[in-house]
Amino acid sequence: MTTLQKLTMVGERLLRDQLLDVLRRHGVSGWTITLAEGEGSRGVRASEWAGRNVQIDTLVSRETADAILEEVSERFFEDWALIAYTVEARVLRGDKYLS
Amino acid sequence: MTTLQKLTMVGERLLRDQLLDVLRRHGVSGWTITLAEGEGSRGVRASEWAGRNVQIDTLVSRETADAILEEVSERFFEDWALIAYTVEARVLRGDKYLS
Amino acid sequence: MTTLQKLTMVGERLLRDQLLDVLRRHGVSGWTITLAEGEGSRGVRASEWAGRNVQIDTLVSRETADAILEEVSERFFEDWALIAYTVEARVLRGDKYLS
Amino acid sequence: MEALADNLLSPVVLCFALGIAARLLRSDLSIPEPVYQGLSIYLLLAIGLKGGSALAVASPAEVALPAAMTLLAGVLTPVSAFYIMRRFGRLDATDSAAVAAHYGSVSVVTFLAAGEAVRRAGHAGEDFLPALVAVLEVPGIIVALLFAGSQASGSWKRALHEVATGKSIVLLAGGLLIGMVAGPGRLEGVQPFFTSAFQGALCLFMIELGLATGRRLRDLRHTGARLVVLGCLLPLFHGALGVVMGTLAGLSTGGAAVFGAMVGSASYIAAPAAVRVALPKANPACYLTLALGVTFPFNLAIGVPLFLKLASLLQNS
Amino acid sequence: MEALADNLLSPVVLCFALGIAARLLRSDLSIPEPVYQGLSIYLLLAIGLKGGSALAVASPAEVALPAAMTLLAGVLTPVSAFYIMRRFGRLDATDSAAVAAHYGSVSVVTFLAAGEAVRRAGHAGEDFLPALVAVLEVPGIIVALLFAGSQASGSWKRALHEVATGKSIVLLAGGLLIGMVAGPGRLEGVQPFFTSAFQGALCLFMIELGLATGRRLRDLRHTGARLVVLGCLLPLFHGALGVVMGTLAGLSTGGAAVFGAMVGSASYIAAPAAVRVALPKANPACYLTLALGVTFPFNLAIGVPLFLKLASLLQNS
Amino acid sequence: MEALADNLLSPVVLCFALGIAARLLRSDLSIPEPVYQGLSIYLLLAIGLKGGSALAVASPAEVALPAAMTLLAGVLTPVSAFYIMRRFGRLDATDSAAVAAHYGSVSVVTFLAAGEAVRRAGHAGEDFLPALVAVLEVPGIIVALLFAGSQASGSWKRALHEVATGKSIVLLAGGLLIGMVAGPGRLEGVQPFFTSAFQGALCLFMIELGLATGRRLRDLRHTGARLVVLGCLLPLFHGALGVVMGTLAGLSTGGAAVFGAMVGSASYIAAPAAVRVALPKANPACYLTLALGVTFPFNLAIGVPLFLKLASLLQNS
Ligand SMILES: Nc1ncnc2c1ncn2[C@@H]1O[C@H](COP(=O)(O)O)[C@@H](O)[C@H]1O
Ligand SMILES: Nc1ncnc2c1ncn2[C@@H]1O[C@H](COP(=O)(O)O)[C@@H](O)[C@H]1O
Ligand SMILES: Nc1ncnc2c1ncn2[C@@H]1O[C@H](COP(=O)(O)O)[C@@H](O)[C@H]1O
Ligand code: NA
Ligand code: NA
Ligand code: NA
Repeated sequence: MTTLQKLTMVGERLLRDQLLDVLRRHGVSGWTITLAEGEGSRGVRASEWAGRNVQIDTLVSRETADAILEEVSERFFEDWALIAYTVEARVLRGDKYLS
Repeated sequence: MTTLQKLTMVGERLLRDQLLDVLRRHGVSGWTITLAEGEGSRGVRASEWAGRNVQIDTLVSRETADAILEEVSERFFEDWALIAYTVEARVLRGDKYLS
Repeated sequence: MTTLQKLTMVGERLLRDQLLDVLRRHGVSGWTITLAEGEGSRGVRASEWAGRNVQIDTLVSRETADAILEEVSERFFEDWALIAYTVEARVLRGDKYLS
Repeated sequence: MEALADNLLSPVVLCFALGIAARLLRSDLSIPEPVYQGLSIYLLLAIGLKGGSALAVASPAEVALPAAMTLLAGVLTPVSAFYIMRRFGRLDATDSAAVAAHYGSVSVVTFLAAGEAVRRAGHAGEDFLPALVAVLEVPGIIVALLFAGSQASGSWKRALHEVATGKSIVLLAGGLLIGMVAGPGRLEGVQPFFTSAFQGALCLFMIELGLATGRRLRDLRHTGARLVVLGCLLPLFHGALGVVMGTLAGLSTGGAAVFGAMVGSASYIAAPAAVRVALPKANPACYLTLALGVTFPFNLAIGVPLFLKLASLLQNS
Repeated sequence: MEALADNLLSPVVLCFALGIAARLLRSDLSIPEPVYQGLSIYLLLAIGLKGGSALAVASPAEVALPAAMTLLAGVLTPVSAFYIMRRFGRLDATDSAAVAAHYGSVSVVTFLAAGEAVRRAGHAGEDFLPALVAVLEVPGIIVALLFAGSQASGSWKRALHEVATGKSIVLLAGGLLIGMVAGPGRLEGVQPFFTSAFQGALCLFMIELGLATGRRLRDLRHTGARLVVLGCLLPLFHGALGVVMGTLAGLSTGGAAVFGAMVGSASYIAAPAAVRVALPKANPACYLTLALGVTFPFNLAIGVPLFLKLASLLQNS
Repeated sequence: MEALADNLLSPVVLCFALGIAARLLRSDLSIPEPVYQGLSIYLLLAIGLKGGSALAVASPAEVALPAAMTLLAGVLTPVSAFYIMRRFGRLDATDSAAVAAHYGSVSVVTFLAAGEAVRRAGHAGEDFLPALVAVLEVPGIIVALLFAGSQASGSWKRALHEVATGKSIVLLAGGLLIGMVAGPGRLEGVQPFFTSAFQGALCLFMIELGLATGRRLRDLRHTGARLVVLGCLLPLFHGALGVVMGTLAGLSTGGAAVFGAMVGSASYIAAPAAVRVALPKANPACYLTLALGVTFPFNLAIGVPLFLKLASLLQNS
């Protein structure tokens, strides 16, 4: 069991590919995506047709989490509906998710 | 980064609007909803037509979390299929979710 | 409020029934299932027709969590696309989920 | 006897059986929830449109009496269901009221299956019957909840809102209005979608109902033989009453049979949500198992042909 | 006047109204997202196939002028929308450009509703009109985004990719190509699905559009009367322009009316995603409310019959 | 040559190509999973109903020989696929068995596309062919898994359960039974839904298959040219065998061609789940890429017209 950070980002569906690109660039090896609906301070959504929110969970080391959060914060936080947070998780055979 | 509580409630779909009302009354500014299926001690569901379970995640301060949990516990726990728990989360620009 | 472990497993849809069997055998009283998509080191999926990933969340005691993780690790980790981790959670009336 | 067999061999009933069988075989077959809800929306809207377009060309006189009979049935059946459940079913007041709400309302799919069975037997129900379905859906629930009275720990106001603005009522009543306002002429363009495809779409829907019923069958053990027997007798009793009332209201043989099936059926769409909200302490395993696990298949297999037989006897005498 | 009433009583418009009403009644009615997206895919592909199979048998000469007019309209309307919004709407450059992108593009559902209204009135649009919808969808968005210029904090490249490979364009253009290549003969087998069922499927889609519009209606208060008025005048102005251009391009009365509805409509499928990506600072509540909350219902109820009237007047004079 | 072109221009094949193109263009087009599963359920049930209603009126004698040939093909093809993959494909026993299970079973969509191509070419397959699809689906998988023998680290029992109660078998076999029991007469009411709409629904399904194939195309690089070549030769070999067997079994020209396509096709619905469970160590990238990325498009574009040509040659000689 390794202690990692579960980084969760919930935001507009249109952000999906951009957020995954950020993950990839930070060397992240995997993620899980679920569809979500949501309300927030901005309440922005391009359209029904583009779909509701997307939630991306990824298990990463603390440093990777912080680096991703910083980039996401700078690039998307001002203009996009997005929330991001981390939770501490004990991961089975977690060393394979360290990058 | 602010440390907040991620409060999660999973319950019958019919509870959806009532639970969101509780959140609103406690001044909560946002939430994320996902559709879920589940099994539990009560195993109650009004009908297929009403849909499966609903999961509501919201990031709030510890006090708000406790206040919501208390109200939810009192009003819904006896008669409804519902589970509620909190997890500690470090939230990016989390001060905006403090209410 | 009781402190429990939220055990999360994300894996191929085909594993669904087997994972729930594991939970049942460990005396677990409830769980929540959501549909997810994902990418990981193995990237394996039997087919579109079998569906995407399944995410199973269950609140259990630390011992139960560890026992389940051990069994899951032995039986499924080598050949199947699966990730498993635990997060600490404060659960409302959580003693009913202790088994 | 032959009518019974013929009824059992219709694709709609067979698809229902396929769903039950798949569940018993532990197959992973399931209709995805959004598809199931999409089908429900389609079926309810189609029924509404059909009833509405019939109302647009029917004379009020023709419809008035059947509509009044429908309201009467909506008051009588929950009362009888409540007392029978209390007395012979040995349920407490809350559970009896919950069950009564289901038997006081109507099962849309039973209505559809009855219509098809009647048609196959060479009869035909009145075109405005779908409008009566909408009329029958709500009052029974309200009457039944009145019985629970102080037992109702849930919110009355929310329950009423739940019934009145629930999607099934909105779609049925909305479809009725649209059908009436637009009239048969303007509806022609949507006929291939809402009419020709209807029976096939119903088949898919029946598979999921079969799966859901299969799930309920396991609960029958806990329900007890007493309730299962009542779940068969109640629709017979209400159904026979319905056939008589339909005949008195001047419906044709086919119409009276379908009316009987409506009155004899138990709702599992509008009622469960309302009951769950108004009577959260009532036991869903009890009312859902009765409505979906016992009465629905009973009516589908046995009730409908019997009601048709009865209607023929009444009208030819 | 009568044409107006007739238009309002079509099932498609009534289903839209049902959606709005359900929202205002706070009903829990909703079309599940996957079903809604499935319906969109179906409608877009069906339109493409129809247009493509018409192109397969049309003479290039016949189509060339209307296509050129369509491109022209795709350049003119975003320019006029931008200046009107800037000047009379008092929006800043970014928001004006965002709104212009929507009015420069085309609303597929308005096109469909117009086609149906025209047909009911005894006219008929040219068979190749759906191909023009595909032509009109993109250029207006690009022209409008050019106005935003340096304001565009988002990525131009991504926005272009978003429009060009967005599912609506891929399905429309893909359907066109398939229809052209396969031709009417080979498409016969898929007609019952893509043609007969079309109007009914559109009705279901309209319910969800009504629900979405109902949600937007609440935002109208924040939008302000000034913008709401512009949201009605703009389609009138563009629509009339479209009718004139269509008539000049040699379209029939019905064709010119539908062309007017296309030009007068505001996109809420292709444009919003592109605008969100290119102009993330623009206010979605503003452009979406205008396009979906004001202009779409306006065109559906009032614009379409007016454009038909205008086309008749022009062509009979 | 002309038959080849004609086959490539059918809407079904073009929709498949649209899906591939959309993926290569990195479009966000996708059929939502519930819709895709709903379409699968519809297609499988429709095929079953069609085959079953044909069986209801066919003489047993007529069907017996083709059915026996089908079983024989279900035994021969996995054996040949296993040895060819082991010998020429240089795969280990587990991977060879996994591939063999796919080629031993049948691709329902290839069957459908072949039927349509044959019909367009003016021929017609026997009505009971869909029943043979159900017969061909399972045995090949079982035979192939026998080869894996001790390699099978997964559970045999679970794999068998997975195949036998998997939704595709339940729907196909259930549809067959319903079709047989109900017979063509009682099925009439559901024809508009299950028959007229069939080809159009197949088009939507093909878009998603194209998207999935497009995803697999990227994996081709890792698969290696050797396997890709085998993925083209194997269906040719099996398909030719199937045409001969079909002709020997007394099928018509069209029937033998469709039978060849069935035998030459590789399953990607029933087989993958069973193989994943029984042989979790086998490499899905290998067997899925071969079945879906190579053999399916190969058969769709080239195999089917060749089988028809071969069947014509055989039967006219
Ligand atoms: N306090 C919160 N707790 C949980 N999820 C939230 C919260 N606030 C916002 N969200 C989610 O983040 C998305 C974007 O929020 P925002 O950027 O505040 O509009 C919303 O649609 C929700 O899904
Ligand atoms: N131990 C558990 N862990 C995770 N989710 C649970 C657990 N128990 C119940 N749930 C969820 O909470 C819902 C209601 O549970 P209950 O009130 O116990 O019937 C279930 O349908 C599950 O989705
Ligand atoms: N680092 C990660 N963070 C979150 N989810 C992951 C991660 N890696 C894998 N997953 C999920 O686990 C599934 C199986 O992963 P794998 O076994 O690595 O192929 C993937 O499809 C993802 O849904
Ligand atoms: Na009743
Ligand atoms: Na426009
Ligand atoms: Na084969």
